[in-house]
Amino acid sequence: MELNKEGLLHLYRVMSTIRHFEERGIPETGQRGMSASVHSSVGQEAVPAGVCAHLSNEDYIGSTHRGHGHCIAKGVDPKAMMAELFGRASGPNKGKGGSMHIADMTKGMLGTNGVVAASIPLAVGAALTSKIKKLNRVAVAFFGDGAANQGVLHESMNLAAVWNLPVIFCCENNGYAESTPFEYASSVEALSDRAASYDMPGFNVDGMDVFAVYEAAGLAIERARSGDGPSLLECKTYRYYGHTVFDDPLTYRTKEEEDYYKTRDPLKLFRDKVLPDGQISESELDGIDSDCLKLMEEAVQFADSSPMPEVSDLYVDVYSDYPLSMMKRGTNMSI
Amino acid sequence: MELNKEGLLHLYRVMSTIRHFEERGIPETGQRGMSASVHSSVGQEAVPAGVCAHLSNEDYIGSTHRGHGHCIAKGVDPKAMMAELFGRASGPNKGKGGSMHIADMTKGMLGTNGVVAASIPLAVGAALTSKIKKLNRVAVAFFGDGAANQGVLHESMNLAAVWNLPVIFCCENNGYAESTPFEYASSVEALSDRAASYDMPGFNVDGMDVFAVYEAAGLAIERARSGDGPSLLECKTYRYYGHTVFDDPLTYRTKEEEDYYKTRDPLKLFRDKVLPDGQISESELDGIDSDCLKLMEEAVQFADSSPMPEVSDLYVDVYSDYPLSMMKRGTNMSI
Amino acid sequence: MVEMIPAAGRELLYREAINEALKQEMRLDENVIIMGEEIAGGAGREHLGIQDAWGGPFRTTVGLIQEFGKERVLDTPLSEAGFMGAAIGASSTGLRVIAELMFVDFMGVCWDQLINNAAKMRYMFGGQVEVPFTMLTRIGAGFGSAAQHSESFYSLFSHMPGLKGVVPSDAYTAKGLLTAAIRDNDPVIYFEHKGLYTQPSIVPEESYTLPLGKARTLKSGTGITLVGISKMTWICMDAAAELNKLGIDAEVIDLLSVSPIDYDHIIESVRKTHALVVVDEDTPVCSIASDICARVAEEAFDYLDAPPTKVTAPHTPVPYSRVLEDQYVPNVPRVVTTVKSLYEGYR
Amino acid sequence: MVEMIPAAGRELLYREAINEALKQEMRLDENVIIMGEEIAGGAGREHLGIQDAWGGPFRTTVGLIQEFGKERVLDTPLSEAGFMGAAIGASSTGLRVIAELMFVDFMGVCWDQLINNAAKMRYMFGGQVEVPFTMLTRIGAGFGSAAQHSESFYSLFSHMPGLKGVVPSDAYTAKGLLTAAIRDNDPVIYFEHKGLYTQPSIVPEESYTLPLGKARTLKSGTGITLVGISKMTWICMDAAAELNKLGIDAEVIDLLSVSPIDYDHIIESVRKTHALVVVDEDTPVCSIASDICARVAEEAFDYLDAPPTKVTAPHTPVPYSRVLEDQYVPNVPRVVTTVKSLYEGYR
Ligand SMILES: Cc1ncc(C[n+]2csc(CCOP(=O)(O)OP(=O)(O)O)c2C)c(N)n1
Ligand SMILES: Cc1ncc(C[n+]2csc(CCOP(=O)(O)OP(=O)(O)O)c2C)c(N)n1
Ligand SMILES: [Mg+2]
Ligand SMILES: [Mg+2]
Repeated sequence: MELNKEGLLHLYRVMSTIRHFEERGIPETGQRGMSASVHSSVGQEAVPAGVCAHLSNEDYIGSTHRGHGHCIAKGVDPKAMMAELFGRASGPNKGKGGSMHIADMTKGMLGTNGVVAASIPLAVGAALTSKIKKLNRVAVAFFGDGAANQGVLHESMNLAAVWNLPVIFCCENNGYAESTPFEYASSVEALSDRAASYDMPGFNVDGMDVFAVYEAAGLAIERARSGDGPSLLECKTYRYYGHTVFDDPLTYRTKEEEDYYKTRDPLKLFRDKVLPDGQISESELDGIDSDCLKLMEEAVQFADSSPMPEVSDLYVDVYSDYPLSMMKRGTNMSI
Repeated sequence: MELNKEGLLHLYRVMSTIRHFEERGIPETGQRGMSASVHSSVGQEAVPAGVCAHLSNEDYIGSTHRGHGHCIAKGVDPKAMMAELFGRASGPNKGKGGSMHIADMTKGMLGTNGVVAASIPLAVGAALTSKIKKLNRVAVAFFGDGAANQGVLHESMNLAAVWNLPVIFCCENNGYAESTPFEYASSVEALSDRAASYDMPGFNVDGMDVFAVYEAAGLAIERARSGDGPSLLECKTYRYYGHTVFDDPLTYRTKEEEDYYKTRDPLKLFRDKVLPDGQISESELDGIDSDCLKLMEEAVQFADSSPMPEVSDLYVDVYSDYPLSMMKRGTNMSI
Repeated sequence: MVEMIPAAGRELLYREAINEALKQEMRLDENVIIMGEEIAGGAGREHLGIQDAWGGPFRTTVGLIQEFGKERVLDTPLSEAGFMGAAIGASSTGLRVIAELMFVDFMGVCWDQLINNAAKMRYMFGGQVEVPFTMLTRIGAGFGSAAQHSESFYSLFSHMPGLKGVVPSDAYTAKGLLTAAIRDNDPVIYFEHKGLYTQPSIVPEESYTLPLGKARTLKSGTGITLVGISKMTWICMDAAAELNKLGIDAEVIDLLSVSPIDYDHIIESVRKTHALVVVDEDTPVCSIASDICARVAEEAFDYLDAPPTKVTAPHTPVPYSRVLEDQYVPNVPRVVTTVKSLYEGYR
Repeated sequence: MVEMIPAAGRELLYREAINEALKQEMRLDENVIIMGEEIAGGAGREHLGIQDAWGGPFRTTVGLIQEFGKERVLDTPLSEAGFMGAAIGASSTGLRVIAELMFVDFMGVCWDQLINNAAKMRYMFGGQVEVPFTMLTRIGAGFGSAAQHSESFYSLFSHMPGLKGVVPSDAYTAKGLLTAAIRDNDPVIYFEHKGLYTQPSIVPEESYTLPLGKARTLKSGTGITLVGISKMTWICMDAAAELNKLGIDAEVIDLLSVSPIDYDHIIESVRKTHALVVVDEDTPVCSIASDICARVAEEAFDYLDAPPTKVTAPHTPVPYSRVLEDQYVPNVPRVVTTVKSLYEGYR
């Protein structure tokens, strides 16, 4: 995607959609008693928006427990996502997955994932498919600063480098893994420096600034697409809320820090950078915000009016082919 | 240990013992039908000798499938080791472990290990014990170039750095993981460069030269002992034989390469460096070699004349406390 | 020997009982340390006045860092293989480490350390080492957390020679079994159930241990033996109350340990009741429920009037949507129906 | 449907049958690729004239790289979590990946990828994805390889909804089941037994599949049902021959699949023979053997004349010394003695 007017509006729309989805969808999900494992990406919108602007539906991403933003940026329908959060059959996962497993194979969205770092090698695998089948697709593995300390990341980065795969390792460093500060848990100041361990380029960018993300991601993705192999992209960002809705982040971080990052809000930064130029007007952006507000209203209505899965769906899609009776055999299930 | 005459002779004796243990013990083990999982460290003697020269019985090491050298350098009795290889009750593991699990807790030898990289975090744990109990001990984790691509190494190095533990990560880079060349499997040329990912020093030394190993290990161990935390030490070395006795290494490497490394044989290099000095005579070293030859003769005899475990030992030492009947319950064991 | 059911006294929540056991053992033995993700929280931020953010994701470790300091209460990076391995290594060199795996669903990232080191070192080393390592973890579905945060994988651990495992069902057993696990010289996996944290029960103030490997009978009866595991014990108790109304006098056994499994206790009961239903939240194949049924079938064959039977989750991952998850976990009606049909078929 | 036992024809070794199935499937479908440690060997050394060093640690992948090239035959770094995860990711995006875990003992380093991704993606994603992934691995004790290279952990895989598993017992089933596994659209774990590689049996030259989830009867009999798993099938056959001499006519079933388990086949047999012994090289608790015993106890309760029984390894790690290991693995005398004592006790 070019950053012409249309492109700029697209970036803003993606960020605003994520923001509105989280702000509306998470409390609504909570009200429906399904919020235990829902993680807000408010504050982090610039990363998925800036990265996915370079991707088509054919490209793949692997995502995390904090993955609504990735889904939206990759083109997954927010209405369907809302339905998924509400546990409805009209969700992309038919209500079987929920927030931590949203996938949409038609959009190259290989799933949010509840196990930290577990989706990273899946993205490497998608890149392998592209390479072997000569599809010219790239894959992006999103993960957090906590995930950076999981062994499978190390293995995946080495493997991608050895096989020269078109994959971008995109770390959303929001400073915390649950309540554990990044600087405590990590032995390096910049995770992007770890790229050197795999002889790949490391980019370190301001993850609150969608333009910075867009630019660096563009380089990394272009590199991958032209056959020059993987990169590591660290985006320094921030989550405004707690790890889940249940925690009070002020037990482990300061108000000052929160306030500071809010001055660098990605939507605000976007406005600050773009509006002076005159190409785009404030009211156009306000218009996008109200579109998004409206979209979420529709999404909630769509989700609420969608049917629940049939109880018999419990047994469906465990395998593509397996005797149904074996799911229940010896269990004394009542359905 | 100081490198005075006594120290020098010790280094040579350790290397010669390892050499003779492997050259005699492995074929003898094979003749007793127990060679499937025995790995020779001939060619690599300088690394355990040079590193362990800085360690006492109180310090800990974690080792690998190719661990006889580590055991010997750490002071484990070669006779008992031979007995272990032969599956005898007089082995340090009472015949239950064999080559890949030799341990001697009285010597701080935390076990050779059959799972690649699995002993690395054990050494980190031993370092943690030392730190918490203020024992001033250090721990060394030995591992290979193949192991360097296992995730648990990454996790262990980060953890050791974060907790500032007295542990040395000692990579014996012999150029191969089974038949897989190092340069194929690793995305960096020098594994020691990966130290930067954990903000720890990385040393890269000629692992055929016991003096180079001794010196670098000394720095790393001194650092650890004085509370300055972990280091990564890569020793470039070579194994003369195949991965096990069953493979022909010329299927994956060249005769030239083998010949080159043999010109850099660690025992020969030692002689070349030390003899011109005049402090130590050729016959002293030859004397050590014949001591070692004799020792292995005794070891084989000791092992052969040692009793096998009692069959009932099968059930012993699974737990410190567990109903014995539960080991057999529902199995229809005949003993 | 302490009673398996306390008579009277102070009540604590399950979560508090765990916390009390941890504190008492850490006071008693300075070799006991604890590590895990968020077990204190906000680590390294003392300069900001932050010492303890959470006290554990389920607040079982609250107050530990204040009392025992950050050398003995260690927040870890998100590196389960690394820190479990380190915990095992430390446990084999003089400490007694308690390490927390936040949810049992994540076992796969550290399974190698558990099965190839913790479980086998003692044996492989010919008895040279003891590994007094306790792993705390959490099980249980029913919270809308979907397939990767709701498992009850204890059977996989039971399968492994060298590991022990306990499944406390209330605050009393939570404290007694945790104390025993910490004092035990073998690796013990301690399975906390997410659905029990806020349940109160009588818990003596002083420390006490409950024996590892022993089940307890919560209700005597002669009509059928119901075996519950962890929270399923209370499903069994409620089912027993329902069954009573139907004239069926069920005996309810609370398994408490998943390794060793107290087969003798169950078999003794079945010899009296002549029928068995095991209620297990885990999936059915190669499960503890099937294991117990098999053992009873073999060792109490001549006493059984009806086939040994189980009520379990189906052979599927845990679904997200409530309408599906509600069906997933065994419940009272399923147990009652199963017992009734056994009665109809065989009595 | 192909026969479960071939009548006549060319013989191949088990190892060669695996190799042939791999080659035939890779010829048939260019989306099939294979990866693992040393599956070719000497990777990246073409300039030294090295293209294929080993063809797999047990020579099951010999010749593949010559025929299919290094894009489809990938030696991997020693990173099982990484490459299994990549294999699963590739299998869900258009390839059919066969990936090798050198020994099943190492499952712990990649278990998370297997259970949380491969096994659950299809379900969690509401059926949006298929994961035609095959993992080859090896089982079996008896080779002096001690506790970390001798396990037979299939029960852990059977427990997991979303995975399938097969345990071929000879060259014929090795080829037919591997072909089926590769063509199957679900993750299939293929357990090779180290002790069978050099065993010959009749193997048709053309490709064929054997059904996943189906057992086969190798010998009919009326006196007792013996169920063997992988190599244990041959222990059962030999035991049956011994039992014959004692006038006991055993039926021998070769399990072939560990998920789904062909309970129906076994139950049908037990309805005829009225007795069951399962012979399993794995340890006993929460094992396939206990699972089958439980299922038979429940579903063939009224047909059993004797308790469903098993002959297994003990609940210990695998010891190194031959004198111990010889006792560890089930053998013919143990099976015979077990059957005899069942006969004495119950007939
Ligand atoms: C393997 C594993 N360990 C622990 C957890 C529990 N957990 C969920 S999210 C999380 C923190 C992740 O931190 P980070 O990677 O920085 O992502 P963020 O939440 O900040 O987006 C933890 C510990 C998990 N899901 N998986
Ligand atoms: C986790 C794991 N994967 C695979 C193996 C099989 N294996 C044993 S040794 C080895 C190669 C190890 O290479 P390296 O670490 O370089 O040590 P070296 O043999 O060269 O001393 C492999 C692949 C194993 N034991 N453990
Ligand atoms: Mg984070
Ligand atoms: Mg090597």
